[in-house]
Amino acid sequence: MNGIQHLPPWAAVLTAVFLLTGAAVTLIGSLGLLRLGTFYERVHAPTLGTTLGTVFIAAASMVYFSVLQTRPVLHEILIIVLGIVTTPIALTVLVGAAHFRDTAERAQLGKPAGRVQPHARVPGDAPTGKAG
Amino acid sequence: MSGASGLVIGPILLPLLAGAGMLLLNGERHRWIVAGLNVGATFALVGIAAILLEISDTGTRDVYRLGNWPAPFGIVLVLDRLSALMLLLTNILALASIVYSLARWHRAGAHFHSLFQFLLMGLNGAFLTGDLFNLFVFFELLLAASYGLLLHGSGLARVKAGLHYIVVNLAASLLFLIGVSLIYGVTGTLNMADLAARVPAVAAESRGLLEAGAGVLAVAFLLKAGMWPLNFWLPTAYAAASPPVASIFAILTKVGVYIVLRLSLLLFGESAGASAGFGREFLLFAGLATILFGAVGTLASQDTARLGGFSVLISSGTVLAATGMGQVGVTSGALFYLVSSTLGIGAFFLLVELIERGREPGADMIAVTREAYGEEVETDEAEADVGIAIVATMAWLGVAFIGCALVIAGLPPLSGFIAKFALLAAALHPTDQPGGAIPGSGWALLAVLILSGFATLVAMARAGIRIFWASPDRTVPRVRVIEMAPIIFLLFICAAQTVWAGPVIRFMQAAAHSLHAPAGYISDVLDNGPSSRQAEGK
Amino acid sequence: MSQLMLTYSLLVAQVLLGLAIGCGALRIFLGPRVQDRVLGFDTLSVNAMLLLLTVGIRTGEALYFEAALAMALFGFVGTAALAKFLLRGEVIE
Amino acid sequence: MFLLAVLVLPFVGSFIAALLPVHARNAAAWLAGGVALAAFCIIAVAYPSVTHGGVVGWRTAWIAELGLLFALRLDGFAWAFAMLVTGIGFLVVLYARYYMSPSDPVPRFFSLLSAFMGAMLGIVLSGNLLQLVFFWELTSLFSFLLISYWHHNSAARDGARMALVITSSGGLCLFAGVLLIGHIVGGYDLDKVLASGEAIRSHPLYVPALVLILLGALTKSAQFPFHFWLPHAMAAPTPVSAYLHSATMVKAGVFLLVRLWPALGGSNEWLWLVGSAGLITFLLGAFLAVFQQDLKGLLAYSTISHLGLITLLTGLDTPFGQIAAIFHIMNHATFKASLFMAAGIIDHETGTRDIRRLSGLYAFMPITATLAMVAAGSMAGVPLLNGFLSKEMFFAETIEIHDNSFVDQALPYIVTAASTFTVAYSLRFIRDVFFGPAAVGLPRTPHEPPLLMRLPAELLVLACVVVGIAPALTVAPVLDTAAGAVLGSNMPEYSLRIWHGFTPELLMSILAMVGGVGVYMMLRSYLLVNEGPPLLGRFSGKEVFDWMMVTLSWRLARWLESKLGTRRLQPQLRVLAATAFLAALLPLYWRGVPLADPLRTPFDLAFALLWTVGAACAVGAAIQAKFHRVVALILLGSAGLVTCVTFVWLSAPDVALTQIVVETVTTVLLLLGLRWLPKRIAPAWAEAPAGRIRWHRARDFAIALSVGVGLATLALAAMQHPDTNSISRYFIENAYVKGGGTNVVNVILVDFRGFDTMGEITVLAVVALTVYALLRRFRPAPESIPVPEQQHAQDSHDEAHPDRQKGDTAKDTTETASLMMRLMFPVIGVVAVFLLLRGHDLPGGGFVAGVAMATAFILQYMARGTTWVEARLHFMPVRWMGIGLLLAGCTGAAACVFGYPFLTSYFAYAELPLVGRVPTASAFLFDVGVFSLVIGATVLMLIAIAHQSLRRYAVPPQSGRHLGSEASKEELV
Amino acid sequence: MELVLAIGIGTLAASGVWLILRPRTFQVIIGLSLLSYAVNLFIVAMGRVRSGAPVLIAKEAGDPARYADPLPQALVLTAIVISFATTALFLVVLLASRGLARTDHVDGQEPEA
Amino acid sequence: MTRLLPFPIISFCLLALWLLLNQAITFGHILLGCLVALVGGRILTILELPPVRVRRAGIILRLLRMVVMDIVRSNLAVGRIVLGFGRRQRRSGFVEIPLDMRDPYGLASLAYIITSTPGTLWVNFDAQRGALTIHVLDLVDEEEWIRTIKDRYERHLLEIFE
Ligand code: NA
Ligand code: NA
Repeated sequence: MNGIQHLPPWAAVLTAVFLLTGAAVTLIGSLGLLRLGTFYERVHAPTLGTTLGTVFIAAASMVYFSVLQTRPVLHEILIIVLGIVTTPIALTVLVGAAHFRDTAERAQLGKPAGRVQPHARVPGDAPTGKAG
Repeated sequence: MSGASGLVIGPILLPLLAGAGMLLLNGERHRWIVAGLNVGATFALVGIAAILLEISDTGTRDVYRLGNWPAPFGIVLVLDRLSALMLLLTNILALASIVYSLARWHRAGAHFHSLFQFLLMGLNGAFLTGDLFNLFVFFELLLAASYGLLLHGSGLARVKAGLHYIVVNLAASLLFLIGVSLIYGVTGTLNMADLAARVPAVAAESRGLLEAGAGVLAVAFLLKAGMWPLNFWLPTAYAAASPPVASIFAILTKVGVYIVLRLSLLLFGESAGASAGFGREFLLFAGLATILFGAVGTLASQDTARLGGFSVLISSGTVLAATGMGQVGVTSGALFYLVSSTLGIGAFFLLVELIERGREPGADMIAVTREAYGEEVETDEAEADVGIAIVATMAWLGVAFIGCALVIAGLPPLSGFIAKFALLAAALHPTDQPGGAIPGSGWALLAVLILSGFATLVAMARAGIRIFWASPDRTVPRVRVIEMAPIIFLLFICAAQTVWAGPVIRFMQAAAHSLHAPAGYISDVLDNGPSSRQAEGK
Repeated sequence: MSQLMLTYSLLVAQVLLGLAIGCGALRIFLGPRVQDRVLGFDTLSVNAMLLLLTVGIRTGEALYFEAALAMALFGFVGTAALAKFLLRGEVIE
Repeated sequence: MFLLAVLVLPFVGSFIAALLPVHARNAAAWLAGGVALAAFCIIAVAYPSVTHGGVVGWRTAWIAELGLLFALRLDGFAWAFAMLVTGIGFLVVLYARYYMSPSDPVPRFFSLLSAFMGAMLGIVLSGNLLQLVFFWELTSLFSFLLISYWHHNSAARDGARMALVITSSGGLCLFAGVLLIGHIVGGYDLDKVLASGEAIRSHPLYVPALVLILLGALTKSAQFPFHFWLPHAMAAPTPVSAYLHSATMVKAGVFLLVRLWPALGGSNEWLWLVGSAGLITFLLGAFLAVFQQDLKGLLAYSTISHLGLITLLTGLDTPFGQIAAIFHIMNHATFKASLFMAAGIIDHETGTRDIRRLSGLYAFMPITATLAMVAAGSMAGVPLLNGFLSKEMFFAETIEIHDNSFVDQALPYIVTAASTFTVAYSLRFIRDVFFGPAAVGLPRTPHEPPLLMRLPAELLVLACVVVGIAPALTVAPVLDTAAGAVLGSNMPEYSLRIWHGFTPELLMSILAMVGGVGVYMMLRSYLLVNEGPPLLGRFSGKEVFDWMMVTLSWRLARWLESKLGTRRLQPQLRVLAATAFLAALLPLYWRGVPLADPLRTPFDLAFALLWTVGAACAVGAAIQAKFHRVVALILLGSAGLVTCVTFVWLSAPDVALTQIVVETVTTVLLLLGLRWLPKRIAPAWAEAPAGRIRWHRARDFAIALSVGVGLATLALAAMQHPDTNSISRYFIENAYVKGGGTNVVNVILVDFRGFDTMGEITVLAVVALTVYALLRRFRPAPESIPVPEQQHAQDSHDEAHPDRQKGDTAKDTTETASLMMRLMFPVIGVVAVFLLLRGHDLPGGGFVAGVAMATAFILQYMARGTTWVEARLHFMPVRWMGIGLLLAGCTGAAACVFGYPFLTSYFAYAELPLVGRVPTASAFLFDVGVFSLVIGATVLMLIAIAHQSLRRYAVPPQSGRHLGSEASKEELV
Repeated sequence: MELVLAIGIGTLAASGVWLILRPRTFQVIIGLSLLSYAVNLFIVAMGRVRSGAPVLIAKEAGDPARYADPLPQALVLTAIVISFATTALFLVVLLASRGLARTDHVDGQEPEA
Repeated sequence: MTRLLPFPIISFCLLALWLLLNQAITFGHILLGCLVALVGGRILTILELPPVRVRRAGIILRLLRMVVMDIVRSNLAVGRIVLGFGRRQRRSGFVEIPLDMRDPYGLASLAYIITSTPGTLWVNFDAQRGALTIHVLDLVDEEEWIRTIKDRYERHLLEIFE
């Protein structure tokens, strides 16, 4: 069904290498999401996927389809660019939000009598009652 | 395509364009233009439906091939007696509701008129379409519009009832999808006629899947038809809806009933091979149970509007049970009954608010509006001078109440009695031979209908006495001609149905005969003729 | 031979990406804070987008590109909305 | 034809009377009286044609398809009855003209009375049984309205309701019985039915049919055990009682018995059922009548008793019995109507009907007293009055041997005893009211009523006397005609003479007379103090009825409703899920599940991994949705992403694309909603017995699991189902050739099945309008009205620092992102246009493009907030929706103009200068319509929610440009 | 693959059904969304699993059996749109209910006892 | 020119986007692309985007090359950390960097760069004080990070945009 059998060996190898590298980089990034200790550290890890991971897999796709269709297939560049352009939009706000929540909570904890106001929490942040 | 055939799209296209056109007008500033558009469009729809009824009565089915694609590939609209009948019924009821709403209700919320037209589009489409998935779309359309209209006027009661109504119907819609897609998976078609042609040939090992699909589909329809035990949402929702909306809702359950009637006879009729008669006994029992539940509910109702809701159940249950009997005569009686009870219940819902109006000074709508939306009271201020309050209000209301009660309870002189007669005479009389044995189903239907008639009578008498007589200090409500006229109009149709019962029954019998002999339907739909998709630009 | 290698590489790559998606999901489950879960969701969506690209290669069908593009283009909107919600308590002020 | 006139006349009169002004007393009376008199005269004139078995008929088609004609039929029996109905009707109208108070809405009274007369005539003249039932129920209805004429009186309401419920349900039974008869006979035509007596009696359905018809007849005629409604109906105005409860409505039951006797009589069942009902009623009524203290109550029980007598006569199942019954029907009508009128006059003139308070009225109203005494004499069976004649016939008939059973042997003794009571109450009526010392303390000083008010009673009493003295000259031919019509060739020999010699029946009459005087003397002292009969104690039918009404029709009904139904949502959904499960399971159970090799396509590890995640997310969402809403939302989104990827895996790129954009918008939507859902706090009832909750959860879990397994099984079985000859083949073959596009899915959407899409976008429009309308009335939970905690905290943080301004914190965090988001607007826009333009040939289309574009708008709102955006972008969602719908609709309708069906597409390749060959399909215009609508609808829905943040709740309206304010109804932006 | 997909559909459906049987409105909306995923997948599955089948038709369609069944896909697209719309509607209704009834119980009132 | 084409660079990017999406450089598509780009630019003025002033376009390429190198390097570094090949105790933390740059596009570009580079994270920019807070995964020396950001990125960005 697919076109792999029509692919010249060099292109197949190149595609395979790009693919595996990209997938591996992405997996490492995602592993970092699990292995790193704090939220701020964890935010760094998935960037691997959005940058190099995407680049490699998009490249694999470009090589593969360009060879297959015998014309330059470049629109995967868009995925790379859009990925890089959009990720910061979400992450800056997310990190900002986390940062503020942390500072606010630290400020609250610093107050006497330990009256922890849950004001910086959002619904779903922590259990507030029994499930039912 | 002859001119007459082209008219079949009218009941769908006209409300679409009317509804869309209203969106271009500013709802507040052009309210009366929008209202006029609504009335005009609906009036035209009644006219179109009447013409279509006339056409359908020639006995040939009008098959409208949308996009000029041949059946079963494209979507078709099929006009036969049954669909034409439902169209006329729907639009007559709609006209009454709209005229009624002009007195005050159309101002209780935004976009009432366009929602109403879209509801009509959904209803008309559901009655006309010959395609299972297209039916889903029209079902969703009419449901979506009904959600909107049910919530029209807002307020706690409506929102609570609306929430249940929406959740239950959403769940049923999912079942609809599962059923349709499963049937498609097994048979490879969506066209009802094609499906009917394919059902007998379905392989034995696939028949379980096919019937499972049909079963799931039936649950979806039966929920909408208000079958017990899937109908608990209905009385509350109908009672909560504003009167014009509840009135048009009287036809909503009939969509489910219509589809069950249509599909059970088309797909699982006598010629359906191993699946013939699938689910018929179940329908009978469920229908009877629904009637009984409705009867219990009418007795247990304190609230007049709820009483109307339970009457809807009795009406649905009766037609379902009749469908389950699978006899031509019973079906024709059921159709007569369907028309009569729908009109009666529609009129009743319109009436409920008028008679309750005098009992609770400051109708609930205003209170609800204030409560719900402190700052934007947008109704009722300037409307006292609109229309003329009618004289002898209580007498009119009383007569109308009695009329509705008689139709719903199936007592003379209005059409309810003839309807029950037509139903029962056929149910007791399965063969042409006089004096033969009466089937158990006939006895059951007889007993249950007599019982439900009794229950309705008791409940209506109780309600009527409570409303009209038991509170001497009630104020006489301000009722306007445009509120009273639609009710009288609907009851007048019921009376006419009694007087001209003969021709009406003849029509119903013809409709029932063709329903019970689906071969004609199948061949009419699948015979694409020479012209299909011949002449498009290339 | 090289084709076979590519076929297997595709399978392996997809499994790796599948695992990566699993990592994202695991972070959603583990939390502990909502921001962690949002982050996991964001990762999951990027990884899913990459998986889509590999499906395209595997089937030789260039048409899945649009789906991947849409994920790349719209994936952030959900995350951004969640982040905004965390920050301000409402998405649109 | 004149029959139709007779039937229609009262209804026309009724209708006109209803339209008369409230105080048009005389006009209404004239009208009603004129109508009655006219009908009377028409019928009287028709006499010659009904003698000697003559029958006048008139029929017209009604429901020919069901073997039903509208048939009117006048024979001797019907003639006699119609004469009674119209004649007494006229007299009652005359009487009522004086009886009714001017302050009552009299036209309504006469309107109802005329309508009742019409209905009664309908029963009498019906030529088929179904039509008879039709009018039968009408008499119940009008009697209800007449009894409750003084509806401010609760006794009237209760009495009316009781009468309605009992007689109407009897009518329903009659209806059922008639249906059975129709089934047996094969038609409802009266002639046919009467001719089929043999067939009916030998049919297995005879007994049920008989029982049902008797239920109708006996309830209407107030026969035991349904007799109790009649005394309570006495709350009606006296003219109503005089008419309905003596001459007409209650007679309908016995009319029916006599009418159908040829068809149904002549069997043991008839003898026993009808005979015993009649006998018991006769006895019981007479006994109870003695103990009534209300004049009308006495008359009511007397009526019950006399109706019992008539029923007994028909029940004795002989031709002679029928003749006697007919005769007594006539006689009873005359004397009882006049007695009611007398009672009414007394009530009218004295202000009371209590026998204990009334006394010595003879001195005040001698003429009325005389009239009443004569009529009461007739009632008691005093010789030379008509009552005596029919009673003699009755006694004679009871002596006849019928079946030699014990009851039959005892019958003469029993009826003599009952007649003793008849004499006693008649005597009491006369003695206690008209004689004795003059009454003191009456509400009004009594005097004779106006002449015309007395006239009806005078005429009736005259009839009693004339018939009583000279029966052969007066009533004999009429009776002969009437009886002949019923009995046909079956007429026995009988003679109407006052003196038959010393016969056993004369002895019985004498015994009854003497005994009656004795009983009256004995009971006098008892009656002065006691209310109600001694033996039956406080037992009353009304109490039983009320108990049944309350218990069966109210308490039981409510209990059943709560058991068989629910108003809660969860049980409903549980039932729905279970029903759906069973609906799919049972066919599969019966027919077998076609599960073959589960691995038709090879196992795919990545796909399995993907679905491990997907399933985990779904389950996670299920667990978290209660208290961790955001988490559940995230998990839901993740499950959605997995679904998207799966669509790609299943070769459905269009679906995946759509799912992705919809997914995004849904997430934003739900988050917008979360703003207005206050935090969930575990309520106190969570501490409720854990056992019950655990059981509920276990049950729900079982249902959920069943449905899940069931759906999975269905899916698996269907996926392995061999390929069918699907209609898709046609789409694939013709998408390009005839549809002009290479993307089959899109060609299906906009062309093959464009009608679906048309409907679908309308759904979207409808929902958007609904959301908008509902949110205009939105009132948030009080807890969520203040600004969110985060904003509050950030603002107070800014205010706490002198170098910061309010809003700085938020601005710092979002400023850069906001710039980027605004930059994304044209980017997304370009992609949207791209998706729109290429849809027909490649994945994409109007819907995806529309949602994408809407996302761009929403992003701007997220970046800068509502106020800012709406000051700059003037976007009118409702108008976009309208334009989109119109465009799509008109594109489709354009085909109609060219004579093709709706939505017939047109496509061609246009040569554009410089650009080259461009495919132009009308389907594209349709897609543009979709695009426009989807943008409008999506933006409208989301922004309508967002706008809630701007509204100030519970404070005076703001003049700002927010949703719902006058300034921006349409312009959301 | 069929088995995996079927299990996936089953899990989505089971979670969805569990949620719509819960008493809180938000649970119900999440449940309905999960159910609609399940149903959408189910519909596509009715076209049989054809991984990697061509999507577009060439000018000469050739053997139709090569293609993934386009009809269920078209149906799903309609279904997605409709379920999106109804989700939005239900959300607003649940918000309105929460506001008016002061509780997020599906019945608009906390159960007694 | 500015009225017709207020954001030439962005419009050019949109045209490129259009052509890439359509994978075709036909005259028709260029025409359509130009139209789309013009409309896009027009919308940005409505959205009140500040004007883009690019002084020295040449530096863009140099910066881009540098950023790509940094991203690749950081990818490797972070990958090592994740996989546990870290040679020593790693410390992560916040660094506050005083910035001179105020141009919104410059700041946005910096945000893109910092966020896209694994190992650094844009946390907050205090516009009042001109202080940028970033989070660094492997924080050896704060001063070095401040220098890196200011010298490698801010300087170039300042040259480009101000
Ligand atoms: Na005897
Ligand atoms: Na007395």
